[in-house]
Amino acid sequence: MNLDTRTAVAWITRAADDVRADEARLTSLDAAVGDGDHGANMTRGLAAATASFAEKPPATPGAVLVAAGRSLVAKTGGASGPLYGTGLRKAGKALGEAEQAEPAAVAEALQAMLDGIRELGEAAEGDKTMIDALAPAVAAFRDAVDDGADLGAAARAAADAAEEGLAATVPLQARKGRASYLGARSVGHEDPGAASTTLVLRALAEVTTEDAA
Amino acid sequence: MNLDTRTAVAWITRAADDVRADEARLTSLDAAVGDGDHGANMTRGLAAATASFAEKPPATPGAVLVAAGRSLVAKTGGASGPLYGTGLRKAGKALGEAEQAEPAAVAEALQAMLDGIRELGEAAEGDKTMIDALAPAVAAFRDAVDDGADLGAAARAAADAAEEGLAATVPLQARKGRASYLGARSVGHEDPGAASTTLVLRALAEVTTEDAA
Amino acid sequence: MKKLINSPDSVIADALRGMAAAHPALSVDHDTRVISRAGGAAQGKVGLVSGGGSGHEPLHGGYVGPGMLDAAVPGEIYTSPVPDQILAATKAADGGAGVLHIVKNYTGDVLNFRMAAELAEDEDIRVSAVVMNDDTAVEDSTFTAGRRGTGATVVAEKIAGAAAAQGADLDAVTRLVTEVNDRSRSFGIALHAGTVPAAGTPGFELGPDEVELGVGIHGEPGRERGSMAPVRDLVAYALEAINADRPVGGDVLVLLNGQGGTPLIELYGAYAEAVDWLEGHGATVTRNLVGNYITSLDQAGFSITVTALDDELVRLWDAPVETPALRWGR
Amino acid sequence: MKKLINSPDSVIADALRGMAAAHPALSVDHDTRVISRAGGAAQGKVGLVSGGGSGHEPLHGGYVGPGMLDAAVPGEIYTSPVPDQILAATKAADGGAGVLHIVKNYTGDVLNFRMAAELAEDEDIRVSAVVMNDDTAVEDSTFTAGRRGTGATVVAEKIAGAAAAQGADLDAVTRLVTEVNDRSRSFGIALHAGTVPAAGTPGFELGPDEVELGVGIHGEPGRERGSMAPVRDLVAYALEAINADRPVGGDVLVLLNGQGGTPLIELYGAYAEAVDWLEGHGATVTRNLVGNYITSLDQAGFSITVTALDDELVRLWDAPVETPALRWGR
Ligand SMILES: Nc1ncnc2c1ncn2[C@@H]1O[C@H](COP(=O)(O)OP(=O)(O)O)[C@@H](O)[C@H]1O
Ligand SMILES: Nc1ncnc2c1ncn2[C@@H]1O[C@H](COP(=O)(O)OP(=O)(O)O)[C@@H](O)[C@H]1O
Ligand SMILES: [Mg+2]
Ligand SMILES: [Mg+2]
Ligand SMILES: [Mg+2]
Ligand SMILES: [Mg+2]
Repeated sequence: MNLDTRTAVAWITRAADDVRADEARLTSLDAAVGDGDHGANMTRGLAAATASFAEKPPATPGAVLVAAGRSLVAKTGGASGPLYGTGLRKAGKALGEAEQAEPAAVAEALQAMLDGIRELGEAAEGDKTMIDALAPAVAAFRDAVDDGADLGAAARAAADAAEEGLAATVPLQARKGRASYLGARSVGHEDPGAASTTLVLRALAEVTTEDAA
Repeated sequence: MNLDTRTAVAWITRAADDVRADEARLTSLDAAVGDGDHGANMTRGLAAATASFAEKPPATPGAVLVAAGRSLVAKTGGASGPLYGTGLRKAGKALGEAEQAEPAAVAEALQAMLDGIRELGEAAEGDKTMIDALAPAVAAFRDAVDDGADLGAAARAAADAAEEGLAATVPLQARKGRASYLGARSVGHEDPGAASTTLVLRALAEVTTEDAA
Repeated sequence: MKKLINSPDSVIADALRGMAAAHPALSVDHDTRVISRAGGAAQGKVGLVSGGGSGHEPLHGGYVGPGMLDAAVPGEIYTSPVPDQILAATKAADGGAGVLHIVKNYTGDVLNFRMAAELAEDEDIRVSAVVMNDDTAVEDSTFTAGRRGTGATVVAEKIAGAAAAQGADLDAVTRLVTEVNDRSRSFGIALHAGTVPAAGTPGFELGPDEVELGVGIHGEPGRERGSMAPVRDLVAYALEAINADRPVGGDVLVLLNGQGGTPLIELYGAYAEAVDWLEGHGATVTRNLVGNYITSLDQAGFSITVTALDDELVRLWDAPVETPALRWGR
Repeated sequence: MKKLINSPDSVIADALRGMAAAHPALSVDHDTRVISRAGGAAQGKVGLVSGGGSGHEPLHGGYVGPGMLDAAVPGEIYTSPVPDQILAATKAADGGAGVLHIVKNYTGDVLNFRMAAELAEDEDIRVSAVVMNDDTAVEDSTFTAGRRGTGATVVAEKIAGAAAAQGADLDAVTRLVTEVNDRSRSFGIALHAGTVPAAGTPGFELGPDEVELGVGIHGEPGRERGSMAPVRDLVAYALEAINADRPVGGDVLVLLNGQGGTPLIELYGAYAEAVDWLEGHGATVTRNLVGNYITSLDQAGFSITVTALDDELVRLWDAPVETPALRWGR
């Protein structure tokens, strides 16, 4: 299958639902190493994104992601708003005007998302941020597509890689974001942004798998 | 025996010691129905009184009580300072210049103390104040003296009556002082001022009993 | 409860050192414990003295300065100051035109200020006193020690300060303070008890769903325990109590006061509710203070004072004031 | 933890209603959430905008007014505001002479303000930005997100406000704020965690004998846990950290700031200790603020900011200011 408008809307909507359902965990992760608002931020931003789809239905999957990105910038606040928002906007721009995006195009869009977040936030892998879930996820997605996987299989590979990346943030010392103020005290905790990234990618895997079924 | 200067000093000193030893209870009683400072107030005031004796040794028992009263006014603060302070001053004035006070004179002094506190605070028996310990104590002292008791016996009778009076404050609703703000909620608690009065009178009983022994 | 102190015994002394260091316009007598104006009493002006237990800062020391108090008398935490202290403050405030004592209605405050006034009269200083009893929570009857003095004390100190600065004589200033008292009603609600340094633990226990309705400024209980509720309902309860005692209407001043442990963002939310309620009951809030003005250490909660205004009171409220805690005008 | 709110979701909206009602000199846009001056931007004057998460009141809305900010941008509790908000504030502050953004160094604040500045430039408003990073608790290195912006933000807003009011151009105001940042160091210590309304329980756990050394203004941890100690020792710890980073000397301004849950009487005691320590280390405290100026909801604790003064900064500090939270001068 390809990523069409409906599936893109379903993705963001599912991500909003999954994040809201898991908001307390994101809050708790961010309370341990930050200021405790990551759960509320992501819930608010993704809710705004889904609301925008209803208000002004996007015509293409690219437009869906651009609209989602704009909503996240406009409504989330904090560090995660500009980062996720810019990332999704760039992913949407990369999809162009096509009404459907093949897995390879989706891979490029995810790459654009990763590049956008890295450029804006200047974090590298190992800095204990969302990048530590997103970068392996994007690499896994690309590899799966190169191996001929369909959209659902590539998305599942990405979600699995993100979960591994999230787990791998535990022993890291944060070098970016609020957790970096703690220095060595940030070791032993999952990064909140990596946790929300994992939820977002799992949502993509869910909707593309269900869709295909 | 009579109340001489040494015994008067011993009384106030013992009262200071006993109050300090029981400060936490006075604090706790005042926390329940007031602002929690009665223990600290009485400790501070009585300590000032004993310090004044060392600085400027009084020459007569009357002077002892007048000096104690002045210290209590000058150092205690709160409601109890002016009330106890005025009471002791009037008691001291009633003892005049005598170097010794016979039990009957001590009874008059205690009556003057009671009258002074009642006049200043305008509380009556049953209002749930120090008066509810002091009035029965003074009555018991007078009765004992009329029955020919010596100083120690009269003081013990007064202390016992004070303790009964203290217990009798428990079911009362406060009509004076800070506890009166609670209305019916003041019922079921001992009055802090009655508790400190009981300690002060027990101290008199102790020093006059030990002295005689 | 951890407190930012050296020891319970040194809290007042340390705070006085800090006030003296922070405010060159104040003169602090650390031995007697009096806070007065560095320039001394203004000759020919009525002197204004207030005081009470410490723990209510900025009340009263933070209100010493042009347009408000001449001297403030801080007792021990929650404990009335002693006559000698109040006498010293009275002398420091004395400009030869008499001195007004603004006294909050608590037995200890009343007795100690009265004894001090007698001592001052012995020294030929004419002293007048007004006892503030604006708190509506406690019934004013012969079966209680009377209504307590709370938030209206701040208003009274400002009004009196302006009047005295403008040359009003002792009787006129006394009359104005009495008027403020008559025109004001207050009510407080605590969400969490504060902790007195000497005690080390909170002064009373409030359950997770309990509030103390009509709490006093020394953390003493008030009318009754109540259930926790949204701020609009708590504010409504307080204003209903005030309104039942002295109906609101016309132009009013509102003091939406923090008891110490409630953040300013919450106080503003409470103020919004207070304005809505009052305007719905025919009053117009034309002047206000929102913040920590008469506190109870770290107690969480708020109190509302509503003062019925007239043109004279508004002019006096607007008059310039230059103190650590209130500053406006030219 | 009981909070004086209607619901966690309405806290900001309610507080903005209250601020609008309390301060006629402010204009509050409740939809976009911008606090600006009721009279609008002064034409020809450099506009000053600051903002950040809510929960630090009076920062920043309480600093809007003549001699200080033109507009403030309140985000959700402890959450950076969004670019559209900041853009609206920038427009409200724009008097045609450029706008300075005073930004506290947190990733979210920096990114959102930067995005807003780009949007403003697209609309031909010249925007300059200074990122405040005065907090000495966190190491400033490539291995962290950098030092945090804390108490010096208050000082910077005052200095910038005075300079702008006196006609300084955008480059000059930017230079001054950068100077304030360079000349200031801060350090905070928490005794008790605060509670964010959405969470309902304290943000972190401190044992009965623990303090958080170098705590952040959003309640985020800092340098390390430490042992509770008398205030003179806690103040000394903070000042030693500041001094080690930027040695103190000469005339200084001290902000002895309450984090929200610490009573004013304790803040004054802490200030006394700060003055003693600084004077023992060759500095003279010639200006100060003692009180709640940059808070963290109901967190108990204090922070110290020390700013090295020169004549220009003193003159700008003393210049008149007329805002809800700071008022002096003529
Ligand atoms: N420079 C950065 N680059 C990438 N991700 C970052 C960066 N800074 C922070 N983050 C991510 O943002 C998350 C925190 O988001 P959030 O709590 O919403 O914002 P804030 O830290 O402003 O409160 C972190 O867990 C981290 O994953
Ligand atoms: N009008 C009064 N007459 C007699 N005793 C009083 C009166 N008011 C208060 N008291 C006594 O004072 C006690 C409280 O003293 P204290 O706590 O030291 O003062 P405060 O109430 O000012 O804090 C009460 O328990 C009561 O016995
Ligand atoms: Mg966060
Ligand atoms: Mg008491
Ligand atoms: Mg008391
Ligand atoms: Mg945040």
